[in-house]
Amino acid sequence: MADILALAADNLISPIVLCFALGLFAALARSDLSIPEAVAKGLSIYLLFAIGFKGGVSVAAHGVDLTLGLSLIAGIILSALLPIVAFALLRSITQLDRLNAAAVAGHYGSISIVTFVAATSVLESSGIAAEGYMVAVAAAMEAPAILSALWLISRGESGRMDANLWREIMLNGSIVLLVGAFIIGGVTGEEGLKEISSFIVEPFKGVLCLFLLDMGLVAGRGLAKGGKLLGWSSIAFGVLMPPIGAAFGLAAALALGLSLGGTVLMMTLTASASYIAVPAAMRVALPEANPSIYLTLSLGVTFPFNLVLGIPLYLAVASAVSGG
Amino acid sequence: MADILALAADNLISPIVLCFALGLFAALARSDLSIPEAVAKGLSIYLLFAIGFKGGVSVAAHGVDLTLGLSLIAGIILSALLPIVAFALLRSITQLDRLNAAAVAGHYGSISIVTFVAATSVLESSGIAAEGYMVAVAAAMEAPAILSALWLISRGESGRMDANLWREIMLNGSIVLLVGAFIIGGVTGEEGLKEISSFIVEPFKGVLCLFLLDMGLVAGRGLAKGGKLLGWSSIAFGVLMPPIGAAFGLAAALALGLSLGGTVLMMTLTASASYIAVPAAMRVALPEANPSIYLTLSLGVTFPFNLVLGIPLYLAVASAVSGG
Amino acid sequence: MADILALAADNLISPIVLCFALGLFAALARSDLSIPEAVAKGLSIYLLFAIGFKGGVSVAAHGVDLTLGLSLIAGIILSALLPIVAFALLRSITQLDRLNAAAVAGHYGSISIVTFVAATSVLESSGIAAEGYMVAVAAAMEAPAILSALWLISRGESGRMDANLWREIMLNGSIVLLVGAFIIGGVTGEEGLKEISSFIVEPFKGVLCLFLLDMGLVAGRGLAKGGKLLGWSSIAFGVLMPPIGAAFGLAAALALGLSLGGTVLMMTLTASASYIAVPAAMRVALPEANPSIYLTLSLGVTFPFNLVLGIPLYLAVASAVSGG
Amino acid sequence: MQTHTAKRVEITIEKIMQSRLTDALVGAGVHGYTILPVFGGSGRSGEWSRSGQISRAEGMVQVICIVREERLDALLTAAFKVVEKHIGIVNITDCEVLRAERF
Amino acid sequence: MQTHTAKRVEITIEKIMQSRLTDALVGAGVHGYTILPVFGGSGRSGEWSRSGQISRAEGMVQVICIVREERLDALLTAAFKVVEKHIGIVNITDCEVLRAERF
Amino acid sequence: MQTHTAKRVEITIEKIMQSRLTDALVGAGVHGYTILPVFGGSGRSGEWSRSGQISRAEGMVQVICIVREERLDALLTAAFKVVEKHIGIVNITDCEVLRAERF
Ligand SMILES: Nc1ncnc2c1ncn2[C@@H]1O[C@H](COP(=O)(O)O)[C@@H](O)[C@H]1O
Ligand SMILES: Nc1ncnc2c1ncn2[C@@H]1O[C@H](COP(=O)(O)O)[C@@H](O)[C@H]1O
Ligand SMILES: Nc1ncnc2c1ncn2[C@@H]1O[C@H](COP(=O)(O)O)[C@@H](O)[C@H]1O
Ligand code: NA
Ligand code: NA
Ligand code: NA
Repeated sequence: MADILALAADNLISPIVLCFALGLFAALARSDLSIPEAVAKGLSIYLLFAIGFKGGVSVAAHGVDLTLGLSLIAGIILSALLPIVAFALLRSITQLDRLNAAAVAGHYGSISIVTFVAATSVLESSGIAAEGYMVAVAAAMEAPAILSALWLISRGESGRMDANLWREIMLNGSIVLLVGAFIIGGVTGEEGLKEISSFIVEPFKGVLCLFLLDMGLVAGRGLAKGGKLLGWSSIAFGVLMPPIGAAFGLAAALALGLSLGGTVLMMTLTASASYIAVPAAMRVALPEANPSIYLTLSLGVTFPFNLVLGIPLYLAVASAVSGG
Repeated sequence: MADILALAADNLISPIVLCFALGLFAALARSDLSIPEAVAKGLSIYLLFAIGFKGGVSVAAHGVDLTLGLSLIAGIILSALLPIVAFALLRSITQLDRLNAAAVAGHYGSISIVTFVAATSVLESSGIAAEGYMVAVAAAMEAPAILSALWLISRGESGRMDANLWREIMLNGSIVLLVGAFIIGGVTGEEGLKEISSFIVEPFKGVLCLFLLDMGLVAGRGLAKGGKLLGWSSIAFGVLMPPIGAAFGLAAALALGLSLGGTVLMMTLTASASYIAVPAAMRVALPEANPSIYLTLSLGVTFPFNLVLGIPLYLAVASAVSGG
Repeated sequence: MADILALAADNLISPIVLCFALGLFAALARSDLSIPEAVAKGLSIYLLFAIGFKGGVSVAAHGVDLTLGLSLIAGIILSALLPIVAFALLRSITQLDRLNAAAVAGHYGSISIVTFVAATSVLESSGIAAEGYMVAVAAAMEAPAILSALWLISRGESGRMDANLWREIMLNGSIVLLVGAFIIGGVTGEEGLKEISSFIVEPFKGVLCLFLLDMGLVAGRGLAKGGKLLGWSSIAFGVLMPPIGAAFGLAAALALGLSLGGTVLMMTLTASASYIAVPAAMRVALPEANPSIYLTLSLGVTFPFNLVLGIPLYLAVASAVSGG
Repeated sequence: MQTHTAKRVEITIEKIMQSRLTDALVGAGVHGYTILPVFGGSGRSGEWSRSGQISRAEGMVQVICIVREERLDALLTAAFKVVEKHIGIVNITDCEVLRAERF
Repeated sequence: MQTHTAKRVEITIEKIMQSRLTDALVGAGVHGYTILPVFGGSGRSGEWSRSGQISRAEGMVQVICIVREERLDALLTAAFKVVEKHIGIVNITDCEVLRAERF
Repeated sequence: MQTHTAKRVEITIEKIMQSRLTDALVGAGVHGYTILPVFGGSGRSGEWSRSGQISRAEGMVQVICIVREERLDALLTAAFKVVEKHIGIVNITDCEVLRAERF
């Protein structure tokens, strides 16, 4: 416990978390500070490319094994399963109607890549290695949750999903870039990394800081606008669901025999909630659901929770369990 | 004197000044070269974040002392005082009416953070250290001049200022980012810096080059459009006011007992003129004042003057005075 | 031959080529992956600035000699001459009418700076030096081809060209930035480079990767849209013309006595086709010509050909000829 | 100058629906349209702005179609099917156009 | 399709005045508007463009409001108070809208 | 509020022609215009979009001029000379303006 607190305290004063806090403060104080949309998108492209590439290089170095395939399958199952857990929890502790509950639930099966990146960076600071292919697991977990959410709503009914939407989800920019960079990293290996490491390795953490500044701004503006919509029970869901998800992730990681680092990342993935791919799909397929609810919960409540408390918690628990 | 000339000549062929000159040339030759607005804003966010962070780290290393507080107070007083000096000078040597004179005067009490950054970079090249908290002084000097300018116009009258504008000025993006990064740097200290120095330290000067290219483009296009509006007397003001401001800054720095580097930075702050925060406030509070006049003077005349001649001059004078 | 294949294979799995392939794939699979326009423009500004600056530094180090002037003149002549060769080839092997043939021909006399940059980066990986002033040759070759193309159409007639267009072509942003950075690099030399090398040297290849990702996206979307317009004969032109151009470049390089690296770059310049400066000029001067034809050929066919096969081919041929 | 009467239809809709809308327009025989970016706005669903938006998915666009009067109904029917359940607004103005062969 | 008559008000104004304008609109009971970015323009105060602007403070935006005719005067009065001393232009067009319940 | 009748001319044209168009407008005595960025569009020359465009040269803009009726013909004549051979569309709407002294 003291360990967790020390870790959390350490984490709290990392530049990354402080930058997020600065953005949050600026937004809530109604400062006009903002990162241009194009720049924010550029930063996220950089992060996806770098994290994917490094994952691929690491797989190239350690070789492909059965666990990779099993981890992918586990990720897909978890992504499809967790919305059902989330839906049940939402329906029992909050006032949300079926439609909005399903929409929110979809977000919690899917993942937040920035939370994943933040966890990676905490692992690195602590000198803990992780399976490079966790990046591929992250990509695999983006979409299945969307199907679960739509299934929760339209059991029997049909027509929520069309071929276009299907393609948009599977080939959304983040997935293609992450998987593409992963493959390129795998193909070019250490040698490829050497050529571009002063672009994707050294400045990585600094770029992440600026990106989290933007996340803080966006989360803060979302909270200012959508916060009133959330009852206490919804907020409770937003902080309860991550540890529940993480417990599923922990179980899967233990079953798969992942390393300590891999376990933390798997827990982080299951604990995190999407705020890019899933909202976009929901706007198309469930336009009647209120975006302010699911976005504010995912980005305004769960994201900060994971960033500040969740990640150190998952690390502490995984260490304890792995007898570390 | 020979020293000043040598310094100025050296400064003249630094990549930073040459990039500014390139932008100026491109704009005056009506080339279509341009840096997208979003990228320029991204570069400025980078510069503010880096300079603030490094200032905070330096304060963390050297500790907080009384001079910090006194310097902040001195900065605020100078920012509020200089518009009155500038107003008197403008009314005596130029034809500008009260309204436009007050608007211009407000710009010269406030500061230009890029000029400050350029001075920092000259100091670094010369191996001269400066108080890290000068960044905070810069932030403190942004706003008071605006109040002085409005007071110059509306003595007695009222209604120029509303609560909204007040908040917009105090919480404008640049101030929040600069001060926020300063605090983050102060909290995380050397350790935080190590994590992100390959992002905010090593590439800093190169980013500054591109930013000054954009400044040159913008200044050049302003001159091409607004240059005809400026009489010779206004232009004379634009090059006379900086040394006058710098003299005030020098006096304050000596009184405060700042280091050589701190003295140069204080002189640069008082010598420089705002072209972001103050123009925005003036558009809201003094819409009848002509933006072409104050922007062209501040960005087209005073900024290049300080960049090319002013900074080496202030360094030379400060060295002479400090018996260096 | 085995050598060429080995080089090509090596080139094929370089991060740069793979990033281009990723972009191409994403576009053809209709993924929504995209690099914001402002970011893409920012990346290209970075590349132009870096490549120009480094060229200038290298000239400063090695001194200016007669070959520099002669190479510039050779570049200008080649740029003006190749459209005529291309026009003859187009009219004999494709169905294109005079107008579209002339428009396409203009593109092949001019150059693609990204192809040039990619060649530079292949040379660097192979440890082959090249004349720094080839950057200036590249700049000099941008415009003459446009005049040739317009002459091909309006022989006798007049009025295609006005003073405005003339200025726009000669002072287009890319030329001004490339030449300006070249001069700044020349003036500040090694010392200037040292100050900003962690911005323009170390991360260079990584930035190039992201830029080629965008090129792949744009080329792929162009192919998806304009590909149907191109008959097989046009596509044949798109892969035949580069080696023909390269042969002219080789002859010139031998006559000038360029180094192996310089020869490869000269071949690359003559082999590459413009997709920025020339299309813009054609939209103004030849609005009746179909942009889908010339853009798809230049960017969708010739650019990938040069990137993947052309550059290693030119390197192999130049090595063989120079007896290396 | 010689002009022709037409209708100017302005459809403000979520970006995510843009390609669905233009596909529907093309399906209804409307091949001419122009798409403008939107910075922000406010309506029954509340306020949003590009810089303050909680997700990059939220943006809107404005699709402008100039059509001959006789095609208006087909256009509106096609557009309505797409926008029906979604937020946004559709307005129609009378206008004149140059170069009638172009639309 | 069933449409309803309304007014389309287009206000071109400095970005710095945007929130003051929309606050005034909301104050006048106008909750629906769309904001378009502006690239550049020209008027009595001269020419400006986003790329050539001497300060990032100078940009403009276009605020478009679709309102029922009976609200027009309240809207114009509210807007006028904000734009009065500022540069910009306000124009009003007759239009038809779908989904009248939305505005 | 007091308004004045005027014409709203909307010209959608390639960005590369923008300065040629505005020069022609100024030449015809039209000093007031606003330029909007365009995301994408479709017409007889096919479809294009800012993100999918094969070259950065391809973008379009929308130039909006509010003019007094009596100046309309001079404006259209000047504009037509520029757009004649180029892709794009020109439409004109009746409108009312506040602050007639401004245009
Ligand atoms: N009356 C209106 N005038 C102009 N734009 C509107 C109006 N109502 C809605 N909009 C636009 O449509 C979007 C969604 O509106 P709504 O469907 O009412 O939530 C808003 O954000 C505005 O951009
Ligand atoms: N007649 C007009 N037509 C279209 N836009 C105009 C007109 N007059 C002014 N504007 C716009 O309003 C801005 C300020 O105009 P002004 O107040 O006349 O200086 C210009 O930069 C244009 O964007
Ligand atoms: N009927 C129309 N309605 C709206 N915009 C149009 C229309 N026709 C053409 N445009 C615009 O003008 C551009 C060129 O059209 P075109 O000259 O027909 O190829 C298109 O990409 C659209 O942006
Ligand atoms: Na999850
Ligand atoms: Na000052
Ligand atoms: Na060529």
